[in-house]
Amino acid sequence: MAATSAATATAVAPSVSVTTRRPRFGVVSFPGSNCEQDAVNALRFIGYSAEFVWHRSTSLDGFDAIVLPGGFSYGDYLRCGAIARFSPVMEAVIAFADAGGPVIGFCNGFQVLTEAHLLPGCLIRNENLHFICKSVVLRVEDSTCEWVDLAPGTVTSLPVAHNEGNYTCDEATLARLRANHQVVLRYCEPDGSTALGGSAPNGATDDIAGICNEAGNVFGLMPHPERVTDGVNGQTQGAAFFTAIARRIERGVAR
Amino acid sequence: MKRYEIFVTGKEGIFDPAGEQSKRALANLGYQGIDELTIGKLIRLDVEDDVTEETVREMCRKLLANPVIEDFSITLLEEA
Amino acid sequence: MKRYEIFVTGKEGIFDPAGEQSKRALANLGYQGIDELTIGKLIRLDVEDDVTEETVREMCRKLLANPVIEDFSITLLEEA
Amino acid sequence: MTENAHATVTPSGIEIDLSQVPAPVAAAIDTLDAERAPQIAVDLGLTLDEYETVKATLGGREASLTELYVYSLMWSEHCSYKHSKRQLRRFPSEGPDVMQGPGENAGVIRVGDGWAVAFKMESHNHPSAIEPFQGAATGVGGIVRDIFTMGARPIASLDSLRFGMLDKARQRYLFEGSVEGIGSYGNCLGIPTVGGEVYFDEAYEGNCLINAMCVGVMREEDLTRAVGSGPGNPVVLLGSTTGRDGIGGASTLASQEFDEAAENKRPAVQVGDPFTEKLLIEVCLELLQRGGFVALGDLGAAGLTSSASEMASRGGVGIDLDVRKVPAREDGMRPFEVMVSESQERMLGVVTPENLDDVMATCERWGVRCAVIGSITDTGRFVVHDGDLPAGQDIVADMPAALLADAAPVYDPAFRRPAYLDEVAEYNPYHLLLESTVVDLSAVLLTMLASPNVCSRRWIWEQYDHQVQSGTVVLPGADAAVVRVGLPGRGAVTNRGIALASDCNGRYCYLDPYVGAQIALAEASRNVSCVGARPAAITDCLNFGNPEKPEVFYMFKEAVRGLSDACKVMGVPVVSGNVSLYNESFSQPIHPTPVVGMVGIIDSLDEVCTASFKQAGDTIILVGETHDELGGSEYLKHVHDVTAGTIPRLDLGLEMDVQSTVRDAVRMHLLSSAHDCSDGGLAVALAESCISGHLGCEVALDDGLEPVASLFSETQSRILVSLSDDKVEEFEKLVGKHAVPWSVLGTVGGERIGIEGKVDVGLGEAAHIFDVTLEDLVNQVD
Ligand SMILES: Nc1ncnc2c1ncn2[C@@H]1O[C@H](COP(=O)(O)OP(=O)(O)O)[C@@H](O)[C@H]1O
Ligand SMILES: [Mg+2]
Repeated sequence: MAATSAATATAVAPSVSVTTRRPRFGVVSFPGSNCEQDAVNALRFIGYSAEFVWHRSTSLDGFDAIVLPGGFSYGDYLRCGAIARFSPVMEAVIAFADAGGPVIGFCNGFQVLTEAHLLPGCLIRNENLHFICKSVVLRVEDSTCEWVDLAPGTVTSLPVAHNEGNYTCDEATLARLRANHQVVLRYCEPDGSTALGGSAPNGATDDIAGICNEAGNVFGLMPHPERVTDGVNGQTQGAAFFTAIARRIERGVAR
Repeated sequence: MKRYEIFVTGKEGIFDPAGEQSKRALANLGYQGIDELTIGKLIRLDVEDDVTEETVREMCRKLLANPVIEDFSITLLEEA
Repeated sequence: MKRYEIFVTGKEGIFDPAGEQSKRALANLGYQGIDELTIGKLIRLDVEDDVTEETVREMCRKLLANPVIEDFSITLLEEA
Repeated sequence: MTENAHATVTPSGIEIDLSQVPAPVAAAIDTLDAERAPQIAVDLGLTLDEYETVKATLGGREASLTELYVYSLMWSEHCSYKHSKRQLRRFPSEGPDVMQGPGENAGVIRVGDGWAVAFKMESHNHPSAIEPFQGAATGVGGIVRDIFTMGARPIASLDSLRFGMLDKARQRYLFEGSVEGIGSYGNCLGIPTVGGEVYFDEAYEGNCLINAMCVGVMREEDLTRAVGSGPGNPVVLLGSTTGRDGIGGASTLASQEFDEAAENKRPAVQVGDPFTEKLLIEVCLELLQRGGFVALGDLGAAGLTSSASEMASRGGVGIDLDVRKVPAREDGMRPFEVMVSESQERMLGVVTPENLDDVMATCERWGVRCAVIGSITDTGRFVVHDGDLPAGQDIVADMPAALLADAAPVYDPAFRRPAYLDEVAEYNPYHLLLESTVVDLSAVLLTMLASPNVCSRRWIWEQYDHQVQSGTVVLPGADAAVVRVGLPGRGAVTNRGIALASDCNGRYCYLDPYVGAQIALAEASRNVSCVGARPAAITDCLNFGNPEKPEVFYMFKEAVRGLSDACKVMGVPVVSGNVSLYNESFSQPIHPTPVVGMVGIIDSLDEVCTASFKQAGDTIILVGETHDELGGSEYLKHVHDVTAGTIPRLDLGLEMDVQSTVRDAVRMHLLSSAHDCSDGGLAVALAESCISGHLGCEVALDDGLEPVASLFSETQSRILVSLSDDKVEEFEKLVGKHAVPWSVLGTVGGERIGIEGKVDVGLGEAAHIFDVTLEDLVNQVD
């Protein structure tokens, strides 16, 4: 993982938490979420504490990290994540993130994070207009993201399942993402290279599969690490997307 | 070159869940006085001058709209 | 009661997969002379008379359009 | 016909003892006049005899308009099974593990340790032929409601599809739209679509088949039935508003032949709202869990009419509803429109007065609409009020609930053996066998891998979220999908699994309905056996043409007889199912297609096997043996465009032995792979195991048959397995014990698919063709 930036290491959390304790993850449940249970199970499987947070809740007190799960919040009508972004809980999530609290969103959670402007850019319809569910190969980039427990350059695989995973942003944003080391994961070929014309199954700009905010505490990715954590089909590589932040929390670094 | 604007909207009586949920969301945001909200498509088609409205209509029937559940209307804008 | 029509369209430079695919499909169907095809949203909003265009604009900025990728325009139609 | 009040009337073959009919509650009712009533009845699809029966159940008076709509839908083929009911009684539906057989919204079986699964398959053929996306989507919505109604959490779906050939643009449109619709609905619900099947044949050109199956899991004690009880209990309607969409939708469409007239039925298209359905799942399961409902039922075909009357009839009670309390989507709906609307995503519940507040509050918390629309009564009458009318004149329907639901006429349609059966049976593909010595069999194999009925279905299942809920153990692409049993939301994850497969070869059934239907069961069982599961029970979806045509009904009868005989022999009960008739267009019936949806039980997820070769050097063995059986094969159809011949024989005893051999071997961890030989025969099965395992093979087939038969014959009861050398001896003992024929074919490894003296193709080339065919067919340009 990339060296932690000074800014995030010294981030002040909104509420004080005891060091060295089991990190407590809050998993937000929006109407229409459908991966919240999977996330809770995956986190508990690794040994962390995880509780649901109802979308109407306005407080995140007591949580060390927040998960925005996958699914189709509010049916993903209008635009995915657009309606969920106005759930009462999102004000608290934004405050939590602004104060340096760790937030991860996968799939629909990523879409909600962009709609809430906690992450730049937007996720639009897959290039081929089809929903895509399959295992994809990913390269871990040298980023400031605090969440990932894998060395830059590592090639791993995770399942994706989305209709709108085509990451897009304007040129200036892309330049900033690159300069600030905010690209966390890219779609790639099995050997770690990027194919001519791109390796993203969904047409994502610059093969982007996951990004973080400048501070590194907010992380959004289209793939589903929670689906390959408890070994159900022989895979456990998803855990690496939760363990780094948990260790930081245990050390009392974040929150 | 000319531009056609095509409005594709749900047929009368066809349920529009996206409109319904968006309406609810606006109400939850505190907006009042909304009676109805429907979501359709706006297609902008820039074509060579020799593409007639009749051809565009055919494109709509064949591909751009779903005649079973959608109506469409076509407007010619002056210049693309 | 009055009706607003809201056009939500992709910002310049933002890729429009649905438009792109439809254009290709039309070409495959043998249609020629298509230069550009973009697909946006047409939202019809029927509201009480006291809902101002400014309020509708706010609804768009907040929820109905995403300023990162979309532009919008609002037209007031006479009667709903 | 109704001389006195105690007469027994049988105008349509049913017997009604009028002395048992509960007395009406309405003082007066606005009936149709005696002249117009029969005409409208006929327009709505009833026969004149049937209308006489309606009158008899109403005590001899004419029906009101609302009543007439209600009866015509309840007594339509789709709701009443009037042509198929007698035949369906043949199916064995009992068994030690059966908790709920046919008759409820879904069948339920025990799967061990107090766990049970509910499952059912249903057709949405006619709606999908009009609007494939919405038709298929709402088909998924309907079957999912049937499952959670039972108290089970839906954990997996399957889809069984049939279309015409993809060189026709309309067929591509139907195929693409249906797949997208199924995906969009299931994906949004978060129910993994883990398997299914698809066939392309001209026979389905005018009438595609979209069958959807859903499976849910629950603790045994959670089983809920849609039995209304407790006079005075409020009746609530949950979910979407009620609109004019789908008036006379599924039930009308599905009970008539499909031709150009259907164009006029366009307004009947229903639009699915999976988001509301997802909320309904959560609300209903949460409430059921704490006993919130006395009864719960979904609104499917015939909407409110059907679910209310069935609930009342099952409980032997009456029900009072006010159409004006039903949240309407449109203004000015007439009572009958409310009663028969097929608007989607609605559930009907009976609650106790004490629980009402909790139900309302829970719905409110989830953002689900909930309205009290009536109550249970002790009158035995199904009474519909129109609250807009003055009191005393507000009753628009007053019908005996039990008779409405259960006294629909039952027919024994005439049947006649179609003459073509003998003709096609005479066809002998012998001349093609001789040809096989001069053709390039490697090229033929590649051609077969490019058959739309053989090639990879990846293009389909990649559009389905097949992993959500994180319980999919064996992903699509294997013989059967395997899903973990448990309710993670309630802290229960087990090491048990269920295996799911759906199968039916319509071409076989067209050539021989009896054996063809048996093969559907045999293949489905074989598929679950290959992954290591014990075939436990099935659901079915019987897709046929117009039952009023004697030839069609013969095929129906024979298929049902074949399937039920096979079920009895194999000890597999039929716990739920669906019949879809009138699948014809321009008088051309589809191939008879009795689809079997199988659930198998896996006691330990550590003992599961898949179809792909795993390790170079493994020995490849064929369990079972190949005969010269090319009749009805994919080879004949795809390579020679022939649909004829005698279909493969089926020896159910051998079938069961082959399957139990392989199941035992999986349980003993002897096998690296197991794959059933079906469409395309042994050569295709070999290629599939190679392609999915990224490993070649080197085999020899010493069966003494002509090469083409050896490669592509579709002899049943064959499973291709591979295993490491150190396991071969133990495996030999096992096959010996089961006394099934078997032979060593060769070994796994290399970069080529090599069949000595016959085939030699590069693995890469075969894999490429297998992989891209479907997508290429979909994307072809005229
Ligand atoms: N319509 C479909 N939807 C989802 N999965 C499908 C569909 N059709 C086929 N599959 C999957 O593709 C694989 C091969 O299907 P099929 O050729 O029917 O298998 P088999 O011949 O063993 O029954 C199976 O895993 C099946 O579940
Ligand atoms: Mg099959």
